[in-house]
Amino acid sequence: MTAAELLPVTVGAVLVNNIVLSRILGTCPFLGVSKKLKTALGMGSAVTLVMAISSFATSVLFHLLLAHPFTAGPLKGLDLSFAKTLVFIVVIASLVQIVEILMQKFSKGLYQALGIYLPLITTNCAVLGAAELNASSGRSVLLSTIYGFCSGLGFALALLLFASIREKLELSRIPRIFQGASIALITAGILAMAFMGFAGLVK
Amino acid sequence: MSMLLAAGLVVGAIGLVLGCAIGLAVLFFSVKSDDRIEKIASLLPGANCGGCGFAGCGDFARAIVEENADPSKCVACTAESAARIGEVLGRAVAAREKMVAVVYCSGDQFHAVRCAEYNGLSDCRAAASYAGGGKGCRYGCVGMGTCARNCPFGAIEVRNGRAVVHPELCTGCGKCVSLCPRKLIHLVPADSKAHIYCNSLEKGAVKRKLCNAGCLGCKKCVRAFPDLFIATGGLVRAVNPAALDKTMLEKISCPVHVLHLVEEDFPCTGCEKGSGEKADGKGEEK
Amino acid sequence: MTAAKIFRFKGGFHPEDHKKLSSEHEVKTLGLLPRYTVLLRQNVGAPPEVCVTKGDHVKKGSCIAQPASFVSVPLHSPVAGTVGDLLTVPGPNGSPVEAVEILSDGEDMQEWDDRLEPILDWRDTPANVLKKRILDAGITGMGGAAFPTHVKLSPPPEKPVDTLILNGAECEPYLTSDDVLMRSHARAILTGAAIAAKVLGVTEIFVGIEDNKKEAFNAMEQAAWGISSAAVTVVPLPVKYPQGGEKQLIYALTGRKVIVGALPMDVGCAVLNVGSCYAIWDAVLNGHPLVERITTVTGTPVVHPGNYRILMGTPLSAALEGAGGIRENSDVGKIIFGGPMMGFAQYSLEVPVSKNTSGILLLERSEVAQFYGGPCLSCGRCVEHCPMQLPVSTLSKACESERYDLAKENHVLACLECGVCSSVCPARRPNVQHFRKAKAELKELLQKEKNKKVGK
Amino acid sequence: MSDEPSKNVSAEEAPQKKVLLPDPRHLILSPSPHIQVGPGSGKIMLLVILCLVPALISSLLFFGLQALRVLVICTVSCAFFEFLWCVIAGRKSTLHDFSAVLTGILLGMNVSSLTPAWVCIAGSFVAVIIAKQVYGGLGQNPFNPAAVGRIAMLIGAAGPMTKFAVPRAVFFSPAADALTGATPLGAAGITAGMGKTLEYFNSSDFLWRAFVGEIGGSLGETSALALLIGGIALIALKVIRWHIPVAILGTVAIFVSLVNYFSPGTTPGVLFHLLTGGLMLGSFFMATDMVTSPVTVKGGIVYGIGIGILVCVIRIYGSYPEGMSFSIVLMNALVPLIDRFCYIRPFGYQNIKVNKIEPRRGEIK
Repeated sequence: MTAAELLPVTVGAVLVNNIVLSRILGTCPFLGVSKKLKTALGMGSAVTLVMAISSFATSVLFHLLLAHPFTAGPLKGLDLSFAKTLVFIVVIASLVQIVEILMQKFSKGLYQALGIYLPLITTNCAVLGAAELNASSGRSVLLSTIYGFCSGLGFALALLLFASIREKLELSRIPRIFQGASIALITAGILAMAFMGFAGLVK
Repeated sequence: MSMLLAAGLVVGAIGLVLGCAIGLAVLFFSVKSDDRIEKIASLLPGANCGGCGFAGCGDFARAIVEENADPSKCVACTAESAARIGEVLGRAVAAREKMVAVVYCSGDQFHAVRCAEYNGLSDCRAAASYAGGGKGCRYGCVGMGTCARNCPFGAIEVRNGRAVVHPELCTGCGKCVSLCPRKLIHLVPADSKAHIYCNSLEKGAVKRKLCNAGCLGCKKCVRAFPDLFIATGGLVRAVNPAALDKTMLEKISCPVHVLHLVEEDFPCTGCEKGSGEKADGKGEEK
Repeated sequence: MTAAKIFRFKGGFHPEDHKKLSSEHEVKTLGLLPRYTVLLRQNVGAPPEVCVTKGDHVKKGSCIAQPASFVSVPLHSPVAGTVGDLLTVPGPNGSPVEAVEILSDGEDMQEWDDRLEPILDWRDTPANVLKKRILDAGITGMGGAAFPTHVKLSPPPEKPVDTLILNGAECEPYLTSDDVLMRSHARAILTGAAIAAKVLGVTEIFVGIEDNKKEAFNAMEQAAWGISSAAVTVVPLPVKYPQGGEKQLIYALTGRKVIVGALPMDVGCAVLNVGSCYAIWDAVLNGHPLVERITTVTGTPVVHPGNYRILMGTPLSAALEGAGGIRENSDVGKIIFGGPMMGFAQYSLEVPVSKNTSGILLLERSEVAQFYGGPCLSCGRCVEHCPMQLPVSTLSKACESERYDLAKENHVLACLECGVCSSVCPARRPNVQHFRKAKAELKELLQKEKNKKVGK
Repeated sequence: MSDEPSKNVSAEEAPQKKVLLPDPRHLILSPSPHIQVGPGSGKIMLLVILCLVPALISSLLFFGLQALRVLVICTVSCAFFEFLWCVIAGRKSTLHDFSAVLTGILLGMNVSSLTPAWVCIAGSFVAVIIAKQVYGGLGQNPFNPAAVGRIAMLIGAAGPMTKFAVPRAVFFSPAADALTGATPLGAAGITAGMGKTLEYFNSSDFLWRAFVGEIGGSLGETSALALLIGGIALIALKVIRWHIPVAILGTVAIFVSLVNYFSPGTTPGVLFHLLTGGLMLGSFFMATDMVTSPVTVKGGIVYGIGIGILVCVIRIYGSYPEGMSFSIVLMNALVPLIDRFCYIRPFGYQNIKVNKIEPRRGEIK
């Protein structure tokens, strides 16, 4: 694993093609949970955790079962790569369910604050997107886990930035028709434009 | 073994394994919660106005279920939603008499005299300690709209420097009553027809100098209908505003027109007494 | 005197002090007026209860109101005359208050009430007798907050006081009443301070004077030699508003920081205004209660700006007439009781002078500050100049959108209301009024919380 | 008459002149500080525009009428859009605080003199409406309007934005091999890529030329001398604090010298980077825009260092030759966080227990 391989995975995932701001995936929790900085931190860490584990699980499953047709055993010659998305969704859903139960037990406050957005991570396209990207780029299991973790970090960074801006906007006198989601979308748009500055950073 | 069957089997196996993992997690870590709270919270108006004395509708719903607080304390919810809450709880809910807020002052910028130019925050509570934003009468409505801004139902409007409550919009949550620094806003039964729009306890002569729309305490109305009006200091208060009607008012014919019908409460376009300056004085219009 | 180490506090600013307007002229005394309206509430704490009825005859300095509780001081008649009735008069801070009306006799009938006989050998009279005299003379702080002096001089046993600080800083622009008092009565002030030190049982006295008042500094230093009973150190302070604030003065002289929400006695200090010390001297050695004070009547519109010895209860119109009224072509924008930074704007000429009226300031309409609450540019000038180093811009925006929980988290309760942030704000925002409102709202919410707890 | 005339002044003593008293009805009643010091917000914006004048003159000098065209279009369209917004929103026009004019001039300085009119107008629309008025006008916007406008133009209309005019030869003979249509930064990037030696860009002749401003590039980016004059005037007039520009320039200098030390040949020397591109304009006029920069001095330094690092990263490693506007907007996004962590501890601070109070909605104007 040379530096040339590692760089696009780490810096690429966090800054250059950030999962939210460049690839525009997972925008619904991005807009939904960024009202308060504390809940944004909670959500960011939850999504990073889920993305790391799900990237690991999905890439293991991918390489074992789906990447190439079966070579041994009774199912010889069976190529299941078409079932990739289905398997990924099932894995991610159950992982999130387990994380939700653990969080309800251990950090009640965060569970209350995240509310509907925690189960929403199951259908969160950022998590599924990371898994799909790993599969299509055919990275090794370790690399795709790192990629999952880093894009989770990218998601958390973008969410943190966005939540702190929205908390500051709480105190400004935004005209009534722009309050709420519209100002959030405009701010996210400007942030995405700024992140395009990193284009070409990683060859 | 056809392709489809194999695929189904493999994915099924993965689903089974993960299902068991979830089952185990539920077994060890589950936490029980009561779902009636959400149901009641959705029935409440959700305006978080605080009329029930709790922090908001969610808090009130929790109190209804856990501390069985009385649902009729919610002033803003309609009769049939109160009945539906009763069904969820399984106990009868007493119907509430509908109350409406009213501002007991008719001294807008055309009637009330200004004693100085005010330059500072356009907020009643802040201006109250600066001689009411330069207004002569120290019982009168400051007219900078703190009640109008904070009314969760948008029922209060400031017109010509005086707050006016629209009875049809007002649900009687009472938030404005505690906000007004001059304690001008009172909750009255919804069907009241006329009031005496003044709150100043000063003597008539003093009021005459500060505002020509104030009640002079001439007690004409008390003499006409002794059981419906009582006089306290320089002011007369209508005891049972619901019993009044147009014919009675003509019979009393209040000299200063401070006793008038609720519909006529909207201020007249202007007469000579007030100095006509805007509420914020000479400072640049904010 | 060894030059004591001076701690410089961060923040504050240097407004143009206009002291020349009134400091050159010599102190004049206002003539006798036919009618005085003495304010009932002239002190922090409970207002005293009236103990005379309409028509009683009183001598100059005889008691007309008894203290209602421990934190309250008696009230004395400024002149010999007959008591009028109890009427409501426009008060200095914007709302009408009660006042006792005294109709004075003729010029020659004025003679002091000799109920309090002078104590000449104060050095060996016991401390509580002296404290009783300070209470009977109705002495309060004369800087801005009229806190009863005898309460300040009796700290609870668990909070020992080891330093007495005299506040001669007078950092407010335009005002020179303390400066003139120090120049003419330095010895009397220090004697008063020595008496207060004896009551407190303190041996260390600091006198803080801003070093733009050279004459006063020299006069106080000369007088300090003669005081044997306590070690008096006169310290020149850097000229910076608000150097005279309690917390800033204590930090400048002793390096101790009064934490947010605490009192000077928590760090072992007591702060007395120079005027109060002079009043203590007058009460103990001459037996005169506090009925008169030196007030600066100043401002460009005034014909004869200067310092005047004014009796309590003199209405504002009489004080202005004593100073020659205003010039023909002057358009007066504001009349202020106190200094331009922390004073109260008045809206009527009937407001009577009270014990903490350190100045009567008239400003032209062009000189007056116009607040129109423009949007905050978060330029940071207010944060840079705030003597308490509070996050002022966040506080101002939070108070503007009525987020008092956010204001409390950012320490709005620690605000001195010194006025620096509103003066330097380019967007002309009324920050001080925002914070004053936030404090009132938070106090009310706290009260509601307490009632709810009691109610449950 | 009392015996000592000077000692006390009785009320009847001045009978001949009627004593004049102010009319209480026209007194102003307002909260406590009654005096104000320092310029208003409108005057501050005017001072910034004044300090931009030397740079304006230099751009007109080198790029002639084309520069004037771009500047006029940008300023007028910015002012027009703000006026239009105030009319639509039904509010009193806020043109008197000159912030729209300032944004227009800064936007004009950020683009080359060959920019077509429609790009300027679109950029002004984004800068004034989307980056400022939508957030509620002056003081409420988290991002610097001029920088957002410039990024929108750079990404939206990449083609017309990268054509640069050759400066008129005023002080030096026309550069022999000046690559027409490319800024020195762009050229340096290409040559470094091709591995050619960069010593021309470090030669004293080129550096003097860049200092005076006779190089290709957008209007405000060329003459470092004029911008320095304006910047130092701004600091002297106490309109901005010196910490942010010094932090930016210092960080760029350190970063570039480190890169040159470890892998020479990837980028020209420190002076080249300081004098070319939008660095001078950005650090003195755009990064120090009070509304979008941190409140405290400590925060300003962190903000400046952040911008410095981002500029170098984008210039050296990124594909865009000029990273100033990107880094300003990125650091503006971080300002709320910086303000949260770089606030000063109040005088005599002790941890006050914080209890939750229900916030009351509603705005006091």
